[in-house]
Amino acid sequence: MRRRAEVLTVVFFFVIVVSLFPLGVGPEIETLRLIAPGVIWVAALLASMLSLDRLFSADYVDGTLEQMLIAAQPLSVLVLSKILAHWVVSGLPLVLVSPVLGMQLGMDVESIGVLVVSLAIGTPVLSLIGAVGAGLTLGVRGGGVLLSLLVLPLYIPVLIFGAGAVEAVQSGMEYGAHVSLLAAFLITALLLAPWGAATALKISLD
Amino acid sequence: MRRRAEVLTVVFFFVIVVSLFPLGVGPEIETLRLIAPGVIWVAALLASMLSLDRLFSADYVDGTLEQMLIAAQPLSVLVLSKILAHWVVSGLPLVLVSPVLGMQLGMDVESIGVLVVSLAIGTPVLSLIGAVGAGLTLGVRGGGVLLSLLVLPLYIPVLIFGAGAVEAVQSGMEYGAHVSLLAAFLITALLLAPWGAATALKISLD
Amino acid sequence: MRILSKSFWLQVSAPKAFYPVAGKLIPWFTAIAIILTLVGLYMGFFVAPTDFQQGESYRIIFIHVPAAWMSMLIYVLMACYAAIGLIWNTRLSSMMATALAPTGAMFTFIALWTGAFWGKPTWGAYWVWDARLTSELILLFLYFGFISLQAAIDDPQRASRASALLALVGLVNVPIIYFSVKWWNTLHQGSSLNLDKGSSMEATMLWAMLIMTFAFWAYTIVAALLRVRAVILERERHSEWVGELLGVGK
Amino acid sequence: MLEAADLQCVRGDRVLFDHVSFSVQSGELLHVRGANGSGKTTMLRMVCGLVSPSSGEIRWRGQSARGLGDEFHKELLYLGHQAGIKAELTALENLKFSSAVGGHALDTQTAVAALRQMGLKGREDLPSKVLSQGQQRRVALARLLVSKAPLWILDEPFTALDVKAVAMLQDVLAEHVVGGGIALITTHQDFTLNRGALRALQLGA
Amino acid sequence: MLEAADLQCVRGDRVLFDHVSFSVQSGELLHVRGANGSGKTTMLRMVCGLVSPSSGEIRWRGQSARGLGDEFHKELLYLGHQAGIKAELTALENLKFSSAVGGHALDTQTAVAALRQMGLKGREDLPSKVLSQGQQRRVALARLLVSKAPLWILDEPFTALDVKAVAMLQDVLAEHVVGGGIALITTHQDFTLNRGALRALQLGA
Ligand code: HEM
Ligand SMILES: Nc1ncnc2c1ncn2[C@@H]1O[C@H](COP(=O)(O)OP(=O)(O)OP(=O)(O)O)[C@@H](O)[C@H]1O
Ligand SMILES: Nc1ncnc2c1ncn2[C@@H]1O[C@H](COP(=O)(O)OP(=O)(O)OP(=O)(O)O)[C@@H](O)[C@H]1O
Ligand SMILES: [Mg+2]
Ligand SMILES: [Mg+2]
Repeated sequence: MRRRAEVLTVVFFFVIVVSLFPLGVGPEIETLRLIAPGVIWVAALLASMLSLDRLFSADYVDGTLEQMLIAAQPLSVLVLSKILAHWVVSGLPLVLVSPVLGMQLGMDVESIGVLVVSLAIGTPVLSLIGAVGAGLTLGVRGGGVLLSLLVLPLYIPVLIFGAGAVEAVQSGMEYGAHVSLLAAFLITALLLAPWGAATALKISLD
Repeated sequence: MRRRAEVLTVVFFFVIVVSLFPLGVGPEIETLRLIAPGVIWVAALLASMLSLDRLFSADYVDGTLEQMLIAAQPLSVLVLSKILAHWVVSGLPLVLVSPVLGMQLGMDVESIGVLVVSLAIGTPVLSLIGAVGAGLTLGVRGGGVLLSLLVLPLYIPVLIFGAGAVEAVQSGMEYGAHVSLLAAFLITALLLAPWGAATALKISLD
Repeated sequence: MRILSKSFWLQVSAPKAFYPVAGKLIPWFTAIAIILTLVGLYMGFFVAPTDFQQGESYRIIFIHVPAAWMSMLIYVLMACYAAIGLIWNTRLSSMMATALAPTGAMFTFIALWTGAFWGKPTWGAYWVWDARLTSELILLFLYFGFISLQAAIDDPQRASRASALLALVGLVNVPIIYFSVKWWNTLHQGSSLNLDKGSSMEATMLWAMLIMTFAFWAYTIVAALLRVRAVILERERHSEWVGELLGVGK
Repeated sequence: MLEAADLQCVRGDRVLFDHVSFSVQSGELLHVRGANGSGKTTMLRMVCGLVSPSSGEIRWRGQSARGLGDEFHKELLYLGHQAGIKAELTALENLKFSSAVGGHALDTQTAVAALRQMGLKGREDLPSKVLSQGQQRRVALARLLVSKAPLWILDEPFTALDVKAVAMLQDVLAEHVVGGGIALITTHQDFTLNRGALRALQLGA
Repeated sequence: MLEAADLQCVRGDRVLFDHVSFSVQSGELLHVRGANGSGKTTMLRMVCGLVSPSSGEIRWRGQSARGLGDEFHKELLYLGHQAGIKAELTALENLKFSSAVGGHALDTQTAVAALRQMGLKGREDLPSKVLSQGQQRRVALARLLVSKAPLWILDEPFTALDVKAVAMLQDVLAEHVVGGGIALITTHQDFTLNRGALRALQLGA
């Protein structure tokens, strides 16, 4: 029930961000199509960030995090489940609505397909990387923005390849390379991020 | 001192966020110029939202808010000062760096001027509106999200006229109307929001 | 052969012991830095021939390239120190990481700035959103992140451990910078120094670049040592030896 | 001086308390007693005006407290379960901030003196989040030493305090009462006042 | 069974405690005493492995606790100053959630039974933020009734509890200890154990 509300907001957020650009760009469908992948991908980054600082902070304040650290199951598993939850509310919705947004911005079917794939592979990476940042900035002055300062630069490669894949297919080029690089990111992140985030949490609670 | 660090971080944040778009959209300067207003205004919306749920929640949890309610000076004054503080860290930095960002995105001098003006008038409105939402959703189940659900729709007009003004001057049209409408928003918000937020707080603490 | 013994390093790597050692090293490296810089600049600006297509503007390369190299190298070095500090929590290595960050940021900025300056004549634009340029910009942000995270945490122990983790995560960016010219068709020109098929550029140019690089190296060492001494005093201010050093009777 | 007339509080679907009336004169301390959940905190917050009674009213110097508004708040000092300590501020900053919010600014040496008296010497400039529970509590209680408000309302002031601190707080309370002040407090520890008039109000069955 | 060997803790630039050693056998309760800020909480968190000692080590059944890792955590129940109660969850949800995090899921009737025993009958489905301080504390303590961990580490378990609750908690502790368990607790209230061996460790001068 609470989840559904959250997902709703995120979707809502996307629609706003994406519909803000025709405003600036004007209705020329040509330009719209041109910028569509970038816009949608940036929206993905921002959405992921918006919810990031709420990833651990509540548990930190009310002491649940301590309990997780001394729980019988390994911390990284608990962290991974939290990351998953974060993706479900921040990433997944975008993957689902992206076809609509794509059409709204006049993308053709094939590019939309690639867009969805790239988002499906890319957005989990965002949540994974973000978790590490969230762990590091826990209980730190000026947390939220510092967090984004740390995380956004690391998001950029994902953005480049994600948007790159779609632009490639739009300009009739080969996009496999981009997608497989994204996949590589995902695997690396899956292996390292939970451990990294767990370490970060241990550090911030010591 | 701490404030200054915070503002600096926010400035970095904006620079990064705005740097994201060229990465996603591609380096063609004329496209960038077209989307620039949308981009920068989205950044404004984000910065405001990112810090909104932290506007009262900390004071709520640690009991400072109770103290404010029973303080000798009227609540709305205290609230207004908090709103001001929020704007200083979320809005003002953007107003200050927006010329740089504008150049980065290849805007001409006149549009940059309008951009700065629209931001200077528009961002305080965001903080003011946001405060009411923050007050209402205080300590509510799934707060942060509900907050954005309440606030985003109210932000939209500001964004439309703010970005609209810049886009108007870019396409050589009349922009005075947009700006004066923004000003009207600001005045109304200044008159109503502090009182509204104060009432909201009283309600959520009873 | 004391140099090779482990105990020797353990001794030296104690801040108390390292502080005077650093003090002794500084003047030497300062001298080296100054001399190499002068030689390098002379070779770069007077000995090296004028480029037939770019004219004189290409001479920026003698600042730009070494700076760019250092920006990446220092980051790697910083990350290594930080990692050592994180794993074996040796105080000194964390301090070294802290001391290196600002210099790295500076060289990154120089690379960006000279590059942008160079871009105008060659590409007709100060800035293009090209993969290499962007990744270098990210490197700058990573340095900023490292510095501001450390500034934001009160407890120095926690601060260095947290920022160490950040430095390690950010390490992924370095290969991206280096190989960007290979991976994307960038405006930026590719590596002209490769180990397999020698170098494609004039010998004097190459030498000038290498000498400048070593000059920057020496400068980095000086700056790092100076800063690390300050950091040591700041963090160990309550230990007796610092007390004696500053003549504050405990 | 402070009167509660026939207060009733309804929470959700249960009547928390009903027909509660009392009046406290200056020089008296009212100890509100009762089991967990009997409504002590709610009662105190009601007196402060943070909770509005479903019936009955609070009178201060004969006038309705709600009507007096800030007039009443000026004379009131309330410390709840939540001490209102900000983790990232130092002890000193916290004390200054809280009394600034309360309405009167403090100069540094007064604040430092108060903190010292609360046994926080040498801790003034540590961020509060590294302070121990009891020390944070002491930072909050330091406000009592610098306050001129005649009406003190303290919810569980003794929690997390060690024996010495408890004793000194009891003295501070006695001083305040003997000096013509009024205090409403709750505590589960048995509590005696070595000077001044101690009265008790029992809530709940 | 639980041994601490020559523990030292440095916080910021001050040595909080040094050369602290103790060993607790099953059937014993160790009451860690000391003034505010003497390092009790830090000590307990150190035993849990939340704070790493600057020197010395913790041993459990003869092996290093850090080495044992989750093996040790399985046998450990820690309740800190922060009860880990989520304001928006109900009492029941909280109990289930916290013990799920702890590692073993609870079925509803066990949980409800535990809450009833803690005197929260009829409050099971209220969101915890409307519960009184003491009631929230009780929700947290309900975990003791459903836990099978031999090692209990409780930081100020008696705060905010009324007299009845304190008595019943003391019984629960006695039961646990007599049943071969171990408990480390801190409290500023004077504390007696009606059965089982009570030992004390004094921190700070
Ligand atoms: C802000 C803009 C620029 C940035 C951030 C930048 C960054 C870099 C970096 C990081 C390197 C070292 C990487 C390596 O060793 O392969 C490098 C090398 C180099 N850059 Fe740039 N650069 C910029 C602009 C330029 C421009 C405008 C030119 C001239 C057209 C240029 C020419 C070179 C050359 C010749 C090298 C040496 C390549 C080699 O020999 O390995 N750069 N630059
Ligand atoms: N919405 C609600 N529905 C039902 N009961 C409620 C609701 N809100 C509050 N309550 C009850 O009101 C009481 C609040 O009591 P209060 O916090 O004043 O207790 P207290 O006397 O301060 O207890 P303690 O000694 O634990 O601090 C609790 O028993 C709580 O269960
Ligand atoms: N960074 C730091 N610099 C200086 N002192 C510190 C720092 N961090 C913690 N301390 C001190 O360490 C102590 C922490 O003590 P701890 O919380 O364990 O006390 P405690 O015995 O639990 O006290 P209480 O009875 O109030 O709960 C405090 O005295 C605090 O001032
Ligand atoms: Mg209460
Ligand atoms: Mg404690």
